[in-house]
Amino acid sequence: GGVGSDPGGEIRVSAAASLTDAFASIEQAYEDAHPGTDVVLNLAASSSLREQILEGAPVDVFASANLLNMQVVADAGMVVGEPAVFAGNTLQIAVPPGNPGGVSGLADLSREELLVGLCAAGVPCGDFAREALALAGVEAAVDTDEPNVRALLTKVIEGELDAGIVYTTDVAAAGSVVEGIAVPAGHNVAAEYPIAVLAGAPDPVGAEAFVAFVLGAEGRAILAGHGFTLP
Amino acid sequence: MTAGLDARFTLRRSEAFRVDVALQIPPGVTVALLGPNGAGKSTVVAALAGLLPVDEGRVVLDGTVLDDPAAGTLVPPELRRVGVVFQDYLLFPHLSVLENVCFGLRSRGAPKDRAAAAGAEWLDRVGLGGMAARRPGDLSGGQAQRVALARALAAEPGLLLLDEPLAALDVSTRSGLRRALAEHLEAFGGPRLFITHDPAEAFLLADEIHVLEDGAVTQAGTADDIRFRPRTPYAADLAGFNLFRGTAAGATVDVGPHALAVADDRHRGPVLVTIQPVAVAVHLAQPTGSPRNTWATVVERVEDLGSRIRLQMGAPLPLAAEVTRAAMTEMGLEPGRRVWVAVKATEVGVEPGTGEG
Amino acid sequence: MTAGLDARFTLRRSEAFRVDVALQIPPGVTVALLGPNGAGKSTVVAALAGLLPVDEGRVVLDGTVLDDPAAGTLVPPELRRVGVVFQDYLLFPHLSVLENVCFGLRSRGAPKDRAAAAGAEWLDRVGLGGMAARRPGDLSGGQAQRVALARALAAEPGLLLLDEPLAALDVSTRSGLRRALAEHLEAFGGPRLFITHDPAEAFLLADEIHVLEDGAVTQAGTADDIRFRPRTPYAADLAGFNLFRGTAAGATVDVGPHALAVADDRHRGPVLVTIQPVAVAVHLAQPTGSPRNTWATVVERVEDLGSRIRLQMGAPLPLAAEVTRAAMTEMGLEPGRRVWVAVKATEVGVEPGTGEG
Amino acid sequence: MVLGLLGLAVFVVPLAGLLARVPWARLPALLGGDVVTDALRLSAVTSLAAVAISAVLGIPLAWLLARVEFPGKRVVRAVVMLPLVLPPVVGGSALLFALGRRGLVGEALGDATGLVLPFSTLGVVVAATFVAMPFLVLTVEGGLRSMDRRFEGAAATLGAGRWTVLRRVTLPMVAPSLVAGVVLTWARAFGEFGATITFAGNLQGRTQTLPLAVFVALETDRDTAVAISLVMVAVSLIVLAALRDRWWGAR
Amino acid sequence: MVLGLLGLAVFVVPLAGLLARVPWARLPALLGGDVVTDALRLSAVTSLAAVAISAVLGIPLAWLLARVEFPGKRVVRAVVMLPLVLPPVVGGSALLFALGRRGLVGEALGDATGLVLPFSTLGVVVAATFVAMPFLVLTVEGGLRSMDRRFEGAAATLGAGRWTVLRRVTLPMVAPSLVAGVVLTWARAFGEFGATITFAGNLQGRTQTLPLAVFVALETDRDTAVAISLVMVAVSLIVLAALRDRWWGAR
Ligand SMILES: Nc1ncnc2c1ncn2[C@@H]1O[C@H](COP(=O)(O)OP(=O)(O)OP(=O)(O)O)[C@@H](O)[C@H]1O
Ligand SMILES: Nc1ncnc2c1ncn2[C@@H]1O[C@H](COP(=O)(O)OP(=O)(O)OP(=O)(O)O)[C@@H](O)[C@H]1O
Ligand SMILES: [Mg+2]
Ligand SMILES: [Mg+2]
Repeated sequence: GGVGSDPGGEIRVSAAASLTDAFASIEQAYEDAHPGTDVVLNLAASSSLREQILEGAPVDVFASANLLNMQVVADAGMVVGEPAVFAGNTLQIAVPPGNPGGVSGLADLSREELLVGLCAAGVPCGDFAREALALAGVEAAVDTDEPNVRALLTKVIEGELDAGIVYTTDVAAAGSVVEGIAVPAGHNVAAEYPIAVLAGAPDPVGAEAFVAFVLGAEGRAILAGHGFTLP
Repeated sequence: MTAGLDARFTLRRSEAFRVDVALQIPPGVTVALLGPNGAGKSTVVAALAGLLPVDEGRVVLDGTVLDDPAAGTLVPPELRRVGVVFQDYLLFPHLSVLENVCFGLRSRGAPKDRAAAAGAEWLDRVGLGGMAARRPGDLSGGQAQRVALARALAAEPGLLLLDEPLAALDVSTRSGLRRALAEHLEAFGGPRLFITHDPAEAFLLADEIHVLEDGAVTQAGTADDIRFRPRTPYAADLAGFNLFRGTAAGATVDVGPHALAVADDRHRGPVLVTIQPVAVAVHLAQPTGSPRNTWATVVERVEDLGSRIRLQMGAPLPLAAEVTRAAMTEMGLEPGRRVWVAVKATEVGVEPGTGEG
Repeated sequence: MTAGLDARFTLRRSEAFRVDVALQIPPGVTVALLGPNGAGKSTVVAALAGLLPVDEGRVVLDGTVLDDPAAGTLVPPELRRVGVVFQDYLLFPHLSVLENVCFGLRSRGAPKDRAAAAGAEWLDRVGLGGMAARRPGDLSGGQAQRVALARALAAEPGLLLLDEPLAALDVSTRSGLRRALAEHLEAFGGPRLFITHDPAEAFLLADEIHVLEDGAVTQAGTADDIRFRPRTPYAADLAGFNLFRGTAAGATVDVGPHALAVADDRHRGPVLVTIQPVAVAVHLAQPTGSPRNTWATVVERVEDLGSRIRLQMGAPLPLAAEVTRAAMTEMGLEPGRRVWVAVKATEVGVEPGTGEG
Repeated sequence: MVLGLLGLAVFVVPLAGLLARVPWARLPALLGGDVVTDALRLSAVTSLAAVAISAVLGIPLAWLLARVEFPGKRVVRAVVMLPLVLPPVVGGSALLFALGRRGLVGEALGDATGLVLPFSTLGVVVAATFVAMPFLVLTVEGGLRSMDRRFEGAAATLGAGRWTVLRRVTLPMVAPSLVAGVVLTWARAFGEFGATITFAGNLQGRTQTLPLAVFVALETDRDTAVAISLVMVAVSLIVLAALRDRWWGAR
Repeated sequence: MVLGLLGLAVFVVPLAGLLARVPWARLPALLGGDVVTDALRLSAVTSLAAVAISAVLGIPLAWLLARVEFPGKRVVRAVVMLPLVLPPVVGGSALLFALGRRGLVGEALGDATGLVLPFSTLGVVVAATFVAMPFLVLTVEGGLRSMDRRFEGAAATLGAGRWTVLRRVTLPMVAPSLVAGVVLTWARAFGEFGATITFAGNLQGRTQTLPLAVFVALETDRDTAVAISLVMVAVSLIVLAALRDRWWGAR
């Protein structure tokens, strides 16, 4: 539960896998601020989390990596109030250390001799990447449509791909094993992360408190620290 | 309620092969089933043990219906108390020899140590006391068969089915185990069905013999019925034995009306005596010489066996003799003819054997 | 280079059991290995077939070293051309009876139809022509053994090992197959090792007999050696046979110095004749009566067998007779004594058999 | 022989690839946290529970398939093999559809017993059982079928009832298949990921098994992921190598 | 009996759950696209290729494990079982580490032959073989061990060399195990997802098998995902149910 109301209570937060690092920090900070409360993170692909919620899994808070999955849950009448966007993300071109393909911008992704990966169409990062390419007028020579950012990034890290379009936060989290090449703001597309309290929440009070914390100053600071843009 | 086994059934094994038999075995009686390979002997064993369902007929043991397809009755094997020695042993490969022998007692709830003691005793009886801890896979063929015998007997069955239990044993072991088997058959009160290829075994161990050929019983009766009145060429082939009960006293055996000199002087008390008909010499005058047993008698019946002639003698001993056609013609052998018979003491087989069996 | 088999080896089967044998078998010669259960007979077969490596010694076949552990030689079974009939058949369950029989020819590269024709012929010879398409699982025990025999013979082996090939067969089938087997042994020129429990089989089919007891050969020699000079109680037990080669002409068989009347008048040409010593009656005067064969002879040797006495007769026929001690004493039987012997024609066994074998 | 070694290479080369990436120096630090300890404990408990349930339910099912004639048997066997074919994530969704709080059966189950499978350790066990049990059923069925049934007949004539025959003859005689089945089942349950994360969620200490911990680590720190994978490899190698040869089918 | 039926429920209930969610009316529309057709074709080709490679390499390996004594055999067997235990994603990573462009072996392989496995159909086959081959090896090994070796001896005395014995006696006598192994291998290869996506990527017509198509569809449209899952279920049920009873271990 909320502050003092239910010490020893438990807040279950289903968060998109790309929020792993940021939400681990937020969990720590929230628990420090609310002694006796235990935040339990359930980290998986947004689509998996959506399925679990639709099938009635006992979850308090849903933090999705895109609006679509949140919308499906909201349409099913399972969200309390309006989902709030708490963070945003921008795109970068990830390349292996040393940039063996000599990639300098989106235009290079049309080079046939490079191995280029995107997220699959329909997957948020894939849709955003395609939008960005369209804005830049580039016809990318895609070699693989990875089902999630993680799979795409792994292949860049391993040097299997010469370039892939991922989130800025992923490049930041990966550290020195990849290099990020910025996508100009004009072509960049901002991803939006919505958060909401769920209708079936076992602990609605705690859920509200946690969402407020994420949207609050402390939450924003942590998110910014992990490379997210703030709404 | 009739005690013993009363079985009449048919069972189709394949398109080409069908067994159709009727068997009555009172308690304490041993019936031998003799027949050529593929006659269906093992099939009969499987049916009586409840391992193959019969198609028609009834099998009743001690008044309990075991099989009656018409009435939907089919008692499962484990409730039949039918002990079986299988032709190919079927010893449990994962159990030691002793555990194999104890299996029946343990299955019927005997405590472990009592079963082990009884099993060890049975192993001693079949001469394998030192092999209790072995696995069946490490036994020779003959050793395995003896374990199978001990296993079936140790389970204290109510009906005993023996599918050629002595077939794989060598001559010396066989006669020893035949004696042990004869003893057990005596000790055990239920009906016994004994399958063998060896007519001597059948005649020695069984009270009644059924001849099975191509799934059907072609002749059933006492050893004498088969021997004196064989109905098929196969049965005639088997009928090579004179068999008498008697009381041994060393070098002589008293067979009722007569005392026979025997070479095998190890025996005392009740014995079975065998004389092959071909070993009986027939003379017109009293013979002199080595044959220890000579007596005057009369030819009662003459049977033509083809290449040989079988003569059935009258008092004092109902002896069968086989001679050549030439001898018959030359000596004028015909019913009513007075003759002397001579049997060498070395030709008289003696086997311990008691009671009715 | 010596033709035939020359084997001397030891092989440890377990802590408690070791085989140590020496066998020489020239081409065309049949050696029988006789011994009680667990003596190691099947172990010898496995070693010669290359299925168990020997520990010491040498096995040489037709000049080729098959085993010589000291020199590191061990020829694999498939290159030995050693045909084996296994004691428990080992028919391939996934192949039809015909395919089993053809297996050897096919393995050595014979075209399919030629192998099938040869296999079918072999099946006919063992009387199973109609069962070519069956699976071994659908055969009775005896049928399976006959297929195993046909399978080994069809592979045209260079050395033939038979591990009790007739043990599971019934009397009537057995004598027929024994004859077929004798014919094949004749037809085939290599050395043959024949394992059996049945001394009659050994004496009839083998030129030489090795008695194996507890892993060691306790006696080796011709049938006569064993019969007349048995060295162990077991061998003495086996030695119950007179064996002669002769030429049959219906009701008589010419055995060289003598013609014997026989009851079995089906045979013409070369035969083997058996007479059990116990079936020979000894008289001081010429006997009259049914025995068809009587002749005067002289006692050459007297052997004490315990309960019985064995007498070895001289010319015209080296016949052994067994009588009781009482008869010996009463008739004063001793070497040099002139006597008459009488053998009933029905007591003379006749088996077809030719050549040296 | 050569082919066999080539076959072995299929397994050894990727293992070598994995080992080459292990950050050996940082290993103790990476594995020190309670995330790994929790996951290891949870993996051990749930995989063993899945094996136990699979044995209790799977052996009778194998027996039915091997020994009882009934119509539609082939379809039943095909259904048993489905979890092998279904991608685990789909399997997890199917489990959600069936046993989730709103699921076909789950709703009734929840109403009746208050039991909620998703997000509970029990849910992990259910997911692992679903994907792993086919191995037990199929291996034991194969063993039962290849056993010579006449031994069971012989046991019956010695007075052994169905249960005794099963316990003292059938199961010991199929012991190699049974052990092989148990090992395969355990291995599959131990490595289970997709169905678990979909059906049971990914909560540390409750549903986060080692494979799920690897997944989370992959999002943040590849070295940790490799280190946890190494733990899994080590545990499995120890368990699997401890199995005696004779359990693989021989007497 | 009752337990057996309960065991069956483990499989039937989730299947029912899946079937309950199938959007039957929209099915033709959902399955009409060439995404499904391409994926089906690719799944068929790669799963069969994985079975073929597994047989060629796995049977000799099984034979080595069953028949040849060598030190470290248990460890070898444990290594063979690893892909069963490793979460497929980890397995895929291990494959990348080993056979990727920069991998341990892959770099040399690429330099020597120009062969690049990731993002190629061959890579899908490699991934499927890696995860599925253990089933073949272990099942065949079990069969080989439980077979009575004296039959091989009998065949040898009839003049059959090692190869003939293998072909005409050993393999036919272990046919039930072999078929079971092939089926398990095929099923696992057909359902393979994690290692494929990690190692071979996801490109329609080249590396996107049915399970990958399902996964991508799950991201956006559950109905399409369920529809493709249904195709997988249907294909496997048809293949598995076509297997005759006798292939499951009996003669
Ligand atoms: N499983 C089976 N399926 C079909 N037919 C069979 C089967 N087993 C045996 N038979 C056939 O049934 C007949 C009788 O077989 P059975 O084993 O009862 O004979 P048997 O008298 O015991 O012979 P043997 O003395 O050789 O053991 C034979 O013709 C045999 O081929
Ligand atoms: N696999 C084995 N391991 C250890 N000892 C064995 C094995 N097989 C047989 N033996 C032992 O070796 C000895 C000889 O066995 P073998 O089978 O050669 O005897 P055999 O003369 O053929 O007997 P039988 O006439 O009963 O077939 C026996 O004491 C037996 O117990
Ligand atoms: Mg039989
Ligand atoms: Mg033997």
